[in-house]
Amino acid sequence: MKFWRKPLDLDKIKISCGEIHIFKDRCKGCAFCVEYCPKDVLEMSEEFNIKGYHPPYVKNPDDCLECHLCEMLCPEFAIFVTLKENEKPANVTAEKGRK
Amino acid sequence: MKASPTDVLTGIYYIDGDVAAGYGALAAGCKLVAGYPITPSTEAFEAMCRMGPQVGTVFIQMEDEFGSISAVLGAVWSGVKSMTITSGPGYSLMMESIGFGAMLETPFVLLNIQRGGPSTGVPTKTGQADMMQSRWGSHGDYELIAISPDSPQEMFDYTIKAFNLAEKYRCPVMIMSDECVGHMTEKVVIPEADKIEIEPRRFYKGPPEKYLPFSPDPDLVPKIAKAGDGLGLYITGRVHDERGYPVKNEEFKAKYVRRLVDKIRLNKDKIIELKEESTDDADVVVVSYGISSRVAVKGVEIARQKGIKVGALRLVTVWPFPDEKIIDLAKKVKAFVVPEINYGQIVFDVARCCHGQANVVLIPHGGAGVHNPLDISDAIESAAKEDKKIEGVVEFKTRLEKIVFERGLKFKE
Amino acid sequence: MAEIRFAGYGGQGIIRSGIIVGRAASIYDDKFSTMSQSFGPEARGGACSSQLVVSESKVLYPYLTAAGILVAMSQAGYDKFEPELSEKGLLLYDEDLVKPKASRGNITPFAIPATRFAEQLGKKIVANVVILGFFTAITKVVTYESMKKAIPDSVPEKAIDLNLKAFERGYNFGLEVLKKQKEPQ
Amino acid sequence: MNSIISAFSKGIEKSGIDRKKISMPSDVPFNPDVVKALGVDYFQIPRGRAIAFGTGLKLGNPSLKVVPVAGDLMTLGGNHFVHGARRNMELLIICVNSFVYKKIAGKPIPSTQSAFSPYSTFEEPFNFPHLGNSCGAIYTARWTALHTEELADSVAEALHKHGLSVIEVLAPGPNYYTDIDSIELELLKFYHENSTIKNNEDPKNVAIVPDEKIIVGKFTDKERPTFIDSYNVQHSKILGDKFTPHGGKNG
Amino acid sequence: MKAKETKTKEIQSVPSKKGEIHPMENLLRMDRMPHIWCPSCGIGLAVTAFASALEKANIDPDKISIVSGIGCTGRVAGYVKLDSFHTTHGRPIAFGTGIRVANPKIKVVVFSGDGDLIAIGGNHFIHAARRNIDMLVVCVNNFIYAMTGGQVAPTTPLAAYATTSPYGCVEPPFNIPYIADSSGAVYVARWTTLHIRRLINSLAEALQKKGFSVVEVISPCGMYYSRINKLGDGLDMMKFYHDNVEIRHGEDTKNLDIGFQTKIICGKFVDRERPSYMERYNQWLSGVKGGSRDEG
Amino acid sequence: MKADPKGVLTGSHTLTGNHACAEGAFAAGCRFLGLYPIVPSLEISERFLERAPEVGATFIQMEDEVSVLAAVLGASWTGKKSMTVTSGPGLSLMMEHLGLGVMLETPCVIVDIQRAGPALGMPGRPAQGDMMQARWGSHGDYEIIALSPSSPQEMFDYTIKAFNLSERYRIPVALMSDAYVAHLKEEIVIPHAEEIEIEPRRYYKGAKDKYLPFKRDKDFVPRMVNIGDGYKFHVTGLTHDDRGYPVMNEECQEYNVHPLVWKVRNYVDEIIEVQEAETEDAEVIIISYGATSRAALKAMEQARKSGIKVGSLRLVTVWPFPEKRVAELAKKVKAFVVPEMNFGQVVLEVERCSYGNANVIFVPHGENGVENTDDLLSAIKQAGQADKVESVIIEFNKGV
Repeated sequence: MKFWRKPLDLDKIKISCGEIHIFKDRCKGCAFCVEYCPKDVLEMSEEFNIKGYHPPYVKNPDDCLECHLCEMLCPEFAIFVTLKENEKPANVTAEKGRK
Repeated sequence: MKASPTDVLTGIYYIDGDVAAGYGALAAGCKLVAGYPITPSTEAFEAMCRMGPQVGTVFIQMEDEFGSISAVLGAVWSGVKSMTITSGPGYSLMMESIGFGAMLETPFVLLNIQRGGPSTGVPTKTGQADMMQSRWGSHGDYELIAISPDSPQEMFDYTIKAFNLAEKYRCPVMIMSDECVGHMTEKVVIPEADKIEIEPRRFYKGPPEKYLPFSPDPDLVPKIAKAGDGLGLYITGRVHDERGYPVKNEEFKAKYVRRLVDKIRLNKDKIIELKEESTDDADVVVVSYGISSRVAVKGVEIARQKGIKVGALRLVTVWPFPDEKIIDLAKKVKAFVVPEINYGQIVFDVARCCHGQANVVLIPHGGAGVHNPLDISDAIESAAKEDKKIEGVVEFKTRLEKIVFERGLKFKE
Repeated sequence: MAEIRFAGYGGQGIIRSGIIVGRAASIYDDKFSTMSQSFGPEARGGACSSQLVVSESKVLYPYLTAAGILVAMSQAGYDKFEPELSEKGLLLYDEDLVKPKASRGNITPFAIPATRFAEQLGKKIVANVVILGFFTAITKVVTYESMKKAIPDSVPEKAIDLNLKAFERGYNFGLEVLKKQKEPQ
Repeated sequence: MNSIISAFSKGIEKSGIDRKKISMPSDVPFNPDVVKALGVDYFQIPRGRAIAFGTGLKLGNPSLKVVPVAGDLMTLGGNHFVHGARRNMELLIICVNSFVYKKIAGKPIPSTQSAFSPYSTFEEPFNFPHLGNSCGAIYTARWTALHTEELADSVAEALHKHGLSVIEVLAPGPNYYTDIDSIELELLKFYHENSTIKNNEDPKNVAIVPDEKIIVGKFTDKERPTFIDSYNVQHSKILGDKFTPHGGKNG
Repeated sequence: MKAKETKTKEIQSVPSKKGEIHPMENLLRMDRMPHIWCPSCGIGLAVTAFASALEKANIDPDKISIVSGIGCTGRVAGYVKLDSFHTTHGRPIAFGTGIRVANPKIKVVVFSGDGDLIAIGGNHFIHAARRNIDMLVVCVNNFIYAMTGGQVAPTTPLAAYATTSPYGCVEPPFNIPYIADSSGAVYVARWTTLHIRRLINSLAEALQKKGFSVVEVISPCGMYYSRINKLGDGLDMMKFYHDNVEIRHGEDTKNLDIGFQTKIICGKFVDRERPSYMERYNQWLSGVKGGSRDEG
Repeated sequence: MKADPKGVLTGSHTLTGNHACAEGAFAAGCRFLGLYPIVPSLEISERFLERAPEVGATFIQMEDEVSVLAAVLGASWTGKKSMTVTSGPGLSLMMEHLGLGVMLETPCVIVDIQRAGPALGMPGRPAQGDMMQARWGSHGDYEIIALSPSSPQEMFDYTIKAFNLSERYRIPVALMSDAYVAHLKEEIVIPHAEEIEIEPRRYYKGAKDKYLPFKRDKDFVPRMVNIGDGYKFHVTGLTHDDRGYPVMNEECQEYNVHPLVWKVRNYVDEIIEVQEAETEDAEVIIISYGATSRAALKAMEQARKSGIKVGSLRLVTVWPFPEKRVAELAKKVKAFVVPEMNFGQVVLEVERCSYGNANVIFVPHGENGVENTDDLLSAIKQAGQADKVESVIIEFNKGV
């Protein structure tokens, strides 16, 4: 996460960190999740799934902030996000902002 | 009268039955098509939308099936030929207006691409279960004509014939096709316009003040007029007299509604078209229509190889029903075998006309597919062997029925 | 008489394949052919197949009694229709999309990376035409010349060149495969 | 009903349109003599289908002036109405609104003969001009059966409009295929006394509310291409010479 | 297909490794998955939004009945694990009216498409709105009849192509919020499938509303509408929504027309109170006999 | 199960057929009416609306007949016995949903007060022109039950029977009355609630997650549940399997639709009710239903007086048609005389089931009023004289 201004209590803020689950054989390759992930966590793969589509894969697993947008934007109910137990302190991710 | 060259898309095509029917309608001079999309009839409507504007045919996609058929009726009374296209559920919605069309003696054509039913059923697959509906679906008494083509080429030819019959008898004509024919792609040859015979509309040409919209000619069919000619038309769906004025008298009803049914019943011989094959010395005759008749030939061939004398009677016009033909045949044959893609409709009429003189075997099929030719040959074989007279329709147990109900259906598509 | 089934998922041009071969056979080769289609309600991604009967005389039964040739462009299509393929049948499939089981009877399998070829040609959508070229070379149900005439009738004008290219690609690959098969013997 | 018809006849007179070219599909039964006097072509249609039938008439022969008369239009035929308005089929719809109101302007009104209205007694009616307007009708007006002069003017004006026009007429009318027995003068007078003319009012505000006076007048008058116009324009644009335009504005 | 250049072939997904299931699964009929909708179709998103809204609104799922008609969206009833009805074309509102009136404890949700609700079902739509039957209507608008293969719909924008308007649509489309408003709906909103969070909130709000609520969901049809009109696939449609949607709450519904690839105005437009059908019914009933029924 | 006393207006009343029908519905436990007013069925709705508050029934007047039946089907799934009343043109509009009712196997009753048709016909005038429509009017294959009452008392009794059959077989049942019976005013006797037998709905009672909406019992009838009871079921008008999920192939079509036919055809003996009079020694039998059976009985008496051996077979259930009984009788008699207020519908069935053993004489009845028996008597005389079996229906025509 990139902050406009460094919060004073930055070291105390913890940012939730998500884990993405993909049912790749449900995917029909619409790419909504890839396109609208605010952190570019996902990317389409080259592999064919059982239906002949390219499903997404998790490119940057550590960047996921558990916003659930990919989950909500998946028309196939093929992707969902759970909260990872270890929440990272904000300052760790602060440097890794979106390009 | 010959078809107008601008309407006829002469050429050799590889198209499906739906499209062929659409082209047939254009060739017949249909100038307005109103439809509402419903699988599996959409291709016919789409074909007319695509080609219509190029041959001067207007298309309109109405808001529902009530709208489509009402617009068609309106268009006919404005003086043009018109048709609508639908399938099972849409057909059910049109029932009220079909009766209305029959009452107004409105010549229009309805193409029904039958699918598996009842209700929504199996939209993408075939069925023949609207046959009785086409005859009896609207309330009250009326008669109409129904034709059942079996190939894309026939879809073209019989659509033209349907328009001709409609104009000739001033009645609704149903083309009762089915999904299998509608989605079957084959070679279709569309001839030149001067090879296509078109029945002109029977317009009234006398003095306006003498016009009686429901005064019949000797063949019981009245002359038609169109709106806007200053004839002061009064047309009503109520029971009416010659002038079209509503009457409230039972005797009038007897007279005028009776003519609606009589003009078809008494002209039956001219309307009915049958295709017979080796029925002269047959022990068993297969009676069928539409796609079933095509499949039946395969079954007949198999039975013949086993040495059974079997003939085939194909009902091209299903309604009016060829009572006399069946009555005659019943005297000569042992049994009729009737394959239908339903659980018994036309077979009851066959049984009715048999008068107990021949056995009647139904080969039922629920739809979503066509008969297995082996079922047909087996049914022919067992019918030929049966020496006893059996009352009622014998239902042949098909392979499909055995499979489904003996092994049970698995819960997976 | 040849009974052919094209199977795949919606959107691959399965039905169009049937129409092209049927047209080539009935209009340009002057045989009888009947094509019927079956599809699910969904437009894309659903199981979809077309059945084609090519015959010297009028086709009576419009569906297949025993498929002599199966062209499989999806695993689902293969799984569903492989069992109905006759013992002496031919199996043509896209090797990227279908993983066939061990062959049974005298079924001869022929594989082609049609979708990959099509992607190389620039449009995945012409995969079916690639496989049609392959089909023409291997099965000889229809003639090469008729196919070359039938394809332009069935595709938009802009895409004719690409489709013919795709057809050639599949056809040549088919010839190669046949050649290779003969070599060891 | 008779007063509507005479107003309508007067309207045709004023508009100068040839009566022979007018077709009236209607689900209200008209007396044959009345039709003869009007000099138009009349079709009695199953309930609610007048507009759809009229669409066919107009498309089949664009030179016709089609005037669907709808008795209980807004029940069965509601769909044809909203879609006709959207398409802007060139039709003049006379909607005879005869539903039973319980109270108008705070007073109970004399009830009509039928025990049924098109709506149950506890239901709110449509704001008909508003609905028409929202679907795209180019002309909406409302009069009672006693505003004969205004009604005639409206008819004359609307007959020259190109597009779907709708005139709602409040009148005790027949329902359900029964015959017109008599017009209840009392009711008519009541309507007349409890209505107020507000031309060009926003149709949004003209709902018939139990405790208020009925607002009558002409509410909408705009221009939009008709179905046949846009059909011709669009197809000429794409097909060019291959397309022969159909009908046109005045046939 | 948006295959980007990457060497990674192994998919780093974690499908249900801890026995976890997709959070929607308790509201969906997973035994029917995969659903029939095409790739990049937006109806799945509408279902996700509805399921999330159901949780958010905290409504007992046993007391909800979902009714659909025919069409792509008509299949929704089959995938949502509630008492669900897949009825005939255009009639879900009428069917739902019966349910609601016969048992006012049931909340009826009609989930269907534009062709189903507005074309053939237009009459039921306006009448149910007029009666103010207590139900939520989710109208997924993809501008076309998709199930039957891309025919022109009453929502197809002027000049857009469809198989039954092969030379461009000649009929102007309906402005669904306007017609809902003028017929008397008490809650009218429009969102695209891209505005998924707002859509969820809106649906949750509408679920708690008493009376006839309409939520129009603009959804991409990547197969027919955008294909025939050469607008790319569903993703391109979503991008179009991203760039061309303007949110204006409380906008007068008459300004909400949608043209061909023009700006789309989204938002909540109507939120008012009107006595519902059952309230009027009970009022009438109490006038007749004294006793009154409970309003569910 | 016995009737709920709340709906039973015990006692002797003078009611029209229409009003008796409404009372019958209440007695049968009907608690929902979907209506759209149409002549000549108005009085049923009027009576229903009037009495609904005290009985605790609900009603709704919809915008058209299409939606009426949809609403009735929806209401039926909430557990309320539901019905609608209509007439010819309305019935035509209901055809689509009749099919849906069959497919969803939803019990409901459709009362059709027939009037002269086709199209608008003659409102208010009796006819029997919708008989075939009731059987064949919707697309696709199905079987239906249709009853035809001939007096206000029967309107009451058979309305109850219609509901019972409907619940028993989970099928829409049509009560095919006509304007004559509907407007006929006669004395009817409504028994005590405990004397009225009511068929309870066949509910499923097992585990909630095991419920399959179309899992058939041995008699092919599946069990129902109500909306809101937490079963979370799915039903569809598409061809479906036991779960109610659409499966669209040939096998499932057979699996789904064939039992829809069987569940009636295999139980015709239980369903069919006929009333016979003096058939033992009859040479001519009048087959009739509904209002015409009144004239038939009168004609029978008159003919007997003049020495012709005439019997009467009255079809209470017109659909399914009593094939067996007609076939049996055909072997014994010279001819059947079939008076109908149409131009030949049920007579075709009589012809079919007589297997060439008896003449079939059709009397298009009602041109001189329903109770006039002149034509019928002449037809009976003509029938008695015939000495050979004709191969077609003989249509009685005064002129000949």
